Amino acid sequence: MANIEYLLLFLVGSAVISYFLTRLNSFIGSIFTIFATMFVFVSLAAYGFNMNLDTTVSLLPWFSFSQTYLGFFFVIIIAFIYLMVSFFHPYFLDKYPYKNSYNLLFLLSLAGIIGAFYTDHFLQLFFFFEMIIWTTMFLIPQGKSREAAVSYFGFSLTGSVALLIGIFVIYQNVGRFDIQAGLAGISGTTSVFVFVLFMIAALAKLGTFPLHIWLPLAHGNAPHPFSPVLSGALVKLGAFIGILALIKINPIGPVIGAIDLALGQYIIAFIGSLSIVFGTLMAIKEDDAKKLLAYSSMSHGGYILVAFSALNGFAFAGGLYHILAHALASAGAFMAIAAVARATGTTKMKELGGMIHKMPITYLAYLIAIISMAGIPPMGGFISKWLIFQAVIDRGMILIAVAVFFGSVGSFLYVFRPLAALFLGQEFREYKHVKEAPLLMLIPTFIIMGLNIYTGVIPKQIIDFINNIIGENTAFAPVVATTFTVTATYGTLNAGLIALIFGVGVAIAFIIFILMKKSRKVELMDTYTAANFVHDEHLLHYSVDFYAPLERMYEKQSHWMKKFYDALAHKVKEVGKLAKYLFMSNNIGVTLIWILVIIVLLIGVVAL
Amino acid sequence: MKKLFGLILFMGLGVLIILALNNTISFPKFGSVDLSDRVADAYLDNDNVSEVGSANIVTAIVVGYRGFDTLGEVTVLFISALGVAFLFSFKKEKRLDLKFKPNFMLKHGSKLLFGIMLVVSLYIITHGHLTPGGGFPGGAIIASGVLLLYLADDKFRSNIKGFKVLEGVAGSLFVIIGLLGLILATSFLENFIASGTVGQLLSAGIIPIIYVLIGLKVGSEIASVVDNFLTEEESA
Amino acid sequence: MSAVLLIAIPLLAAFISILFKKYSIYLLFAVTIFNIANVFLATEGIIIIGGFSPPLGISLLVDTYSKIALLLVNALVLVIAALNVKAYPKYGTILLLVVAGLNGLVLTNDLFNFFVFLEISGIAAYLITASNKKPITTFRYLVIGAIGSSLFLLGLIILYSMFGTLNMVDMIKEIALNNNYQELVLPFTLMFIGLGVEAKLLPFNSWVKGILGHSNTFSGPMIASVYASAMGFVLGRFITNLFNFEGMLLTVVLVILVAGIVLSDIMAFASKKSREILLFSSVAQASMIALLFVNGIIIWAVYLIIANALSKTVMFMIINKAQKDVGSDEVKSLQGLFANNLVIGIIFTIATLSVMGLPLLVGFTIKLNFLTELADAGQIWTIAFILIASVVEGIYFVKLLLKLWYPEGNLIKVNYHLSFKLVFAIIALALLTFGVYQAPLDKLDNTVDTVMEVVNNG
Amino acid sequence: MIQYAAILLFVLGLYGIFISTNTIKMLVSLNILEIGLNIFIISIGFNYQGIAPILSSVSDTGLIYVDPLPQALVLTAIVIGVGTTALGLAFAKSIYQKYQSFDLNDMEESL
Repeated sequence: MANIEYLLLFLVGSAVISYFLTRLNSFIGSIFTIFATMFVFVSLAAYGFNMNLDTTVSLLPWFSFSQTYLGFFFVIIIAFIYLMVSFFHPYFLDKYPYKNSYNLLFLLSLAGIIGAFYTDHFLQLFFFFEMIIWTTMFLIPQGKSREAAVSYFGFSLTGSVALLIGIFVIYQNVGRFDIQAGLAGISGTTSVFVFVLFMIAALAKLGTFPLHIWLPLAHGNAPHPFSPVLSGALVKLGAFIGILALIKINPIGPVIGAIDLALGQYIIAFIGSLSIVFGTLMAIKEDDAKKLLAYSSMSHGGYILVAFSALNGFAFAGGLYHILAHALASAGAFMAIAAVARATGTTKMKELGGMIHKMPITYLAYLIAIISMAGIPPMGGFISKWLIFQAVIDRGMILIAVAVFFGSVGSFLYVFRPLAALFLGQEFREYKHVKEAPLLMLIPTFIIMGLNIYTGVIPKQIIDFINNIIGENTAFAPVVATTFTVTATYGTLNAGLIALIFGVGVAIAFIIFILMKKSRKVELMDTYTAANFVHDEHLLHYSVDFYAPLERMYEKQSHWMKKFYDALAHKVKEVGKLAKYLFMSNNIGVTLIWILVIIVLLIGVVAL
Repeated sequence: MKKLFGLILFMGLGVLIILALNNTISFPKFGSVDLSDRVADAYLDNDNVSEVGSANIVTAIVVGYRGFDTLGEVTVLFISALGVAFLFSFKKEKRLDLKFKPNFMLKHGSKLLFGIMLVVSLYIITHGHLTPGGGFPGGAIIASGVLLLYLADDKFRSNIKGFKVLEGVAGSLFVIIGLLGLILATSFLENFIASGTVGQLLSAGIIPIIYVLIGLKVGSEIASVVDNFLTEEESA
Repeated sequence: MSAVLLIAIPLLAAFISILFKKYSIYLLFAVTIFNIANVFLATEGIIIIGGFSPPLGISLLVDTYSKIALLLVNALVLVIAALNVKAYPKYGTILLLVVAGLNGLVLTNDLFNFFVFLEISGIAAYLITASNKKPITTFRYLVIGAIGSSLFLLGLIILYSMFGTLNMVDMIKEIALNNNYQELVLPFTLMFIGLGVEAKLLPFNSWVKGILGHSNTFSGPMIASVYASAMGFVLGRFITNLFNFEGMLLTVVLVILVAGIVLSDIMAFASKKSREILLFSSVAQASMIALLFVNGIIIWAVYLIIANALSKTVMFMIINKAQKDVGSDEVKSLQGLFANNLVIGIIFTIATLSVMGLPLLVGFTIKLNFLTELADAGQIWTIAFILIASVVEGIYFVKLLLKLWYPEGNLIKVNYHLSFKLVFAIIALALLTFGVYQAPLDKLDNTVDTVMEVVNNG
Repeated sequence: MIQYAAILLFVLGLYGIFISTNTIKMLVSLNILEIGLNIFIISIGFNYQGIAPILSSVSDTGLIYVDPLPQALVLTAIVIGVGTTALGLAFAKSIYQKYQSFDLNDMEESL
């Protein structure tokens, strides 16, 4: 099916069907969901790459669609993540209190995604954004926490509202809701307003620095198969808005001479770098594996912001590449953790260990994902970070470069911790019965593993597609790439060669490991205890207080943002109580005073 | 403190309204009203007066021109009477005791007085279109007669059921006359009887008929309100 | 058929019904069904009463706008009464008077006659709220309502003495000739406050908390949807035709209304009781409707009134029934209400999402359209405030929804009658349908915007 | 002057409602307010030369009458006031039956 309208209707229709099928049997419903998602993904992939989708509308005449390379880039990544995740549904749904509606909302939110990236009308963009928000908002509380859903919804809604106000500011000045024309048509103070409002939306949805509170809550507490969607797919909506604001609107504010960059863009880059630093620091001290990855998403959101605000070809390409790489990596990591959580029932690192013996493939998937996440070759994350580094240094943004490098080093520190804690080390006794994930769940695991490597080794096709996007949306120079290499200002990266060396190195290490296999498996209680009697073996787990000295440095400061929002909510409540006292008093006299005040005000000021 | 503060505040409001009215040019000064630019001028027009047929122009307005208002007004009274009865609907009720024992003179004198009041009220009601008065004051006099009976006789209970029927029938007839206007003439509450000579008892078309109905309705409604206030739940 | 029957027949029925008390509720059903049919048949234009041409006598004004209002009011009364037949059977006569009063309120073309109907419907409302069994709150409502209508009466009398007429169309013409808005500030302020009390606009509405905060399945929807929508329509008529706010008065009214929206949503945010949350949201919606009328966005205000009336009927009924069965309206004690009542839960969710203005539901279409028109009018700050309030609104509604969906500890048991479910499902389906398929909404657009034209043609 | 006195009576009624907590006093204040309003309504139709608008014969020409419309309106307003007061008193009585008090302050907690 090559018509967007039909795709949307198909998704809505199959959402309804999946509800009834899931009601009947959650396995059948989930299988149906897989096929529906797959159908949509395949249709998009088959026609979308060359912009061959049919955008005419006949059944939904009040919508209007147009296809762009940029939109397609996002939509194909997100649809892919949706497809991968849907393979997990058959094994997870039974645990959820309202499992019937899970597939329904899942498919509806996918419909929202497709609409959002294909529409060329601002109000429809808002329509689809809101649709995504409320459908996903009902998915999150099926996991562990309802506060998480409220927080997710609150921040997302704040973002949407900022977006909508921005849209109306544009509309007032340009007189139309067309996205391209609207963004091109504004200038001066108006564009500053729009920029600020759109950036609030972008920061809120991307979960970056000042608006990041929802991210660990939602990622950490969402149902296990939904966390990959959140982190891999939904936060990218923020990146899309970020591109609209940073790239499509003319640069904001005076140009800073030293780095030849507009002030507005620099501020966003700075916020991005703050996000990198905070995300890294918070991730280091986090104990829950999913929350840790959530904080890593926050820092990666920072990278994306830095990339888009640097305003040149490499940076833009790097940012887009990073979106892809991070989507794959975080989806892979979250899915691996979901598989572990399914088997063991927990995501707390200190409660887990030794899963490598039980779930080797999951382990491998996680390993590859975090290599990409940390920006180590030969995975996609390396290429994107390399491009971003080039751009930052090219611009001479010292402060931001420091943050970017800090984030990169920091990510080594935290991503391997879940690896070690979950998969390596000794097993706990309670997980003796655990088995590898079922085949249906391994399919997406393998695919994502492969793609993580593919993006790191053969950048050609992706860079080519990104060059299309650059040509479509900007005046930047395209990035030069051959099958295995990418060229930037400070040299050429030969991803293929690096991968080859890396592969050889791994092979040698593996041979050594096989030849010199001497390790002996011991029970957790066999070691360390010496003469002490240990009540709780979990305390022996080495991931407990792993970075204790480091954490102590910023323990007190780490929650001040959350405290700020709590205090804000509290203040709003107090204002509400005050207002109740002032307006909703049980005393009639108070109302009389208000009537008097208004009459006096109007007559006194106006009539006399 | 609150009292003084409030007094100053609200008196200030009053002064402000007065000043604002004083400043309004279109607002006529007290006592120098010019009727020619008001709709009321038409009510005093000779042709209109003879068309309606009521010598009392206020009555012509209340029952004729703005008869619909009066229907609403009767309804307000009806619904508040209904509400009072609704709030005081007890399973077993008895009337309030008097604090004194009424003597023979009081009991029978009040009945005599009631008769006189009834006659006066009937006169007022039927002459509403000729002289000041009409259904509302007349009805109120009937009801105060009933109140007199209640206060003068500790055994007296009026026939509430009868009042209810009277109330319902009078109200229904009012609306039905209105509907007859719609059917026999062209619009709701339109006069469909010859209006006769201005100043005679049998004139002004449906106005006296409606006023009689209003008098009965108001009388019975206020009387039933009085009755409701003078009853209480019987403690077993 | 004449539109006057819409008022006369309920009145006749009310007078007859006290003779046959037991059948009063069936009389009500017959009358409302008759009225609904009559709305479609009634001729449009000025309807003369008493045979006196307009400035002399009282007249009614029938146009598409008032027909929509009549249809909504009569249908809602019918539905709410039918659903409460068992629980509150004694209200037949009062409801007949409510129908007469509200129909008159919507139809009348005479200011003083309007005041009379305001009092009829007001007193009927006091009696309806008497079913809350909280006489103190009703007493406060009565006193504030009486003050409000006295202010309205004072305003209209000043207008009469200035322009010498009570007929609305006539008055509008006279005012247009006068063109000194300064002089009109005093009467308009007084009338606006008078209407504001009944339409529960913010600083004048302290009665709402007591009344709706203790409402039941009958009084809740009656006050929050039937009265609210009738008052909304009436307020629209007055604001767009008569008041035409200008200058400082316009500024102050706008500030009052915007502050009303923001503060009500914040108050709802600070509430822990489910009924309070709903009532503050109603207050916010009332201010929103008035705000739209002030900005001349008639059609979407009308839709907002309708959508709000439908959703609030459902929401108040569901919550109030639960409160009755559980004995408390604290959100905490209603946790997990929908775990056992899936259908009711879905319907409540749809209604709430529509009120919040989320896509696929009619509330979203309405919200986006009126915001666009506000942007056309250059009211970007108003838009910003409305949207900021909508964030607060969104958060408290989501909190409420999630609490009601996810049980904590013991499951509570609330049984909803099948008729409840059926009626609510139809309403929810309507909200959903018009949220997706909006062509009919646009169609009506052209016919309603002609409120002014009737005035000009006299 | 009478007109101004009427307005002052009106605000005096408002003041009465403002300061009193007793239900009966509130209703009395409400009535004071309404009386002020009614006098004001009558006053706007008054003319120093005018006579009561009751004709003795149709041929009475050249006479100046006071405005009859406010008088008709005030009749309606009075009756409406009576209705509201009656209902208010009924509520006051039922409050008294429930809480044994007319003072709203006494039962503030019971809300």
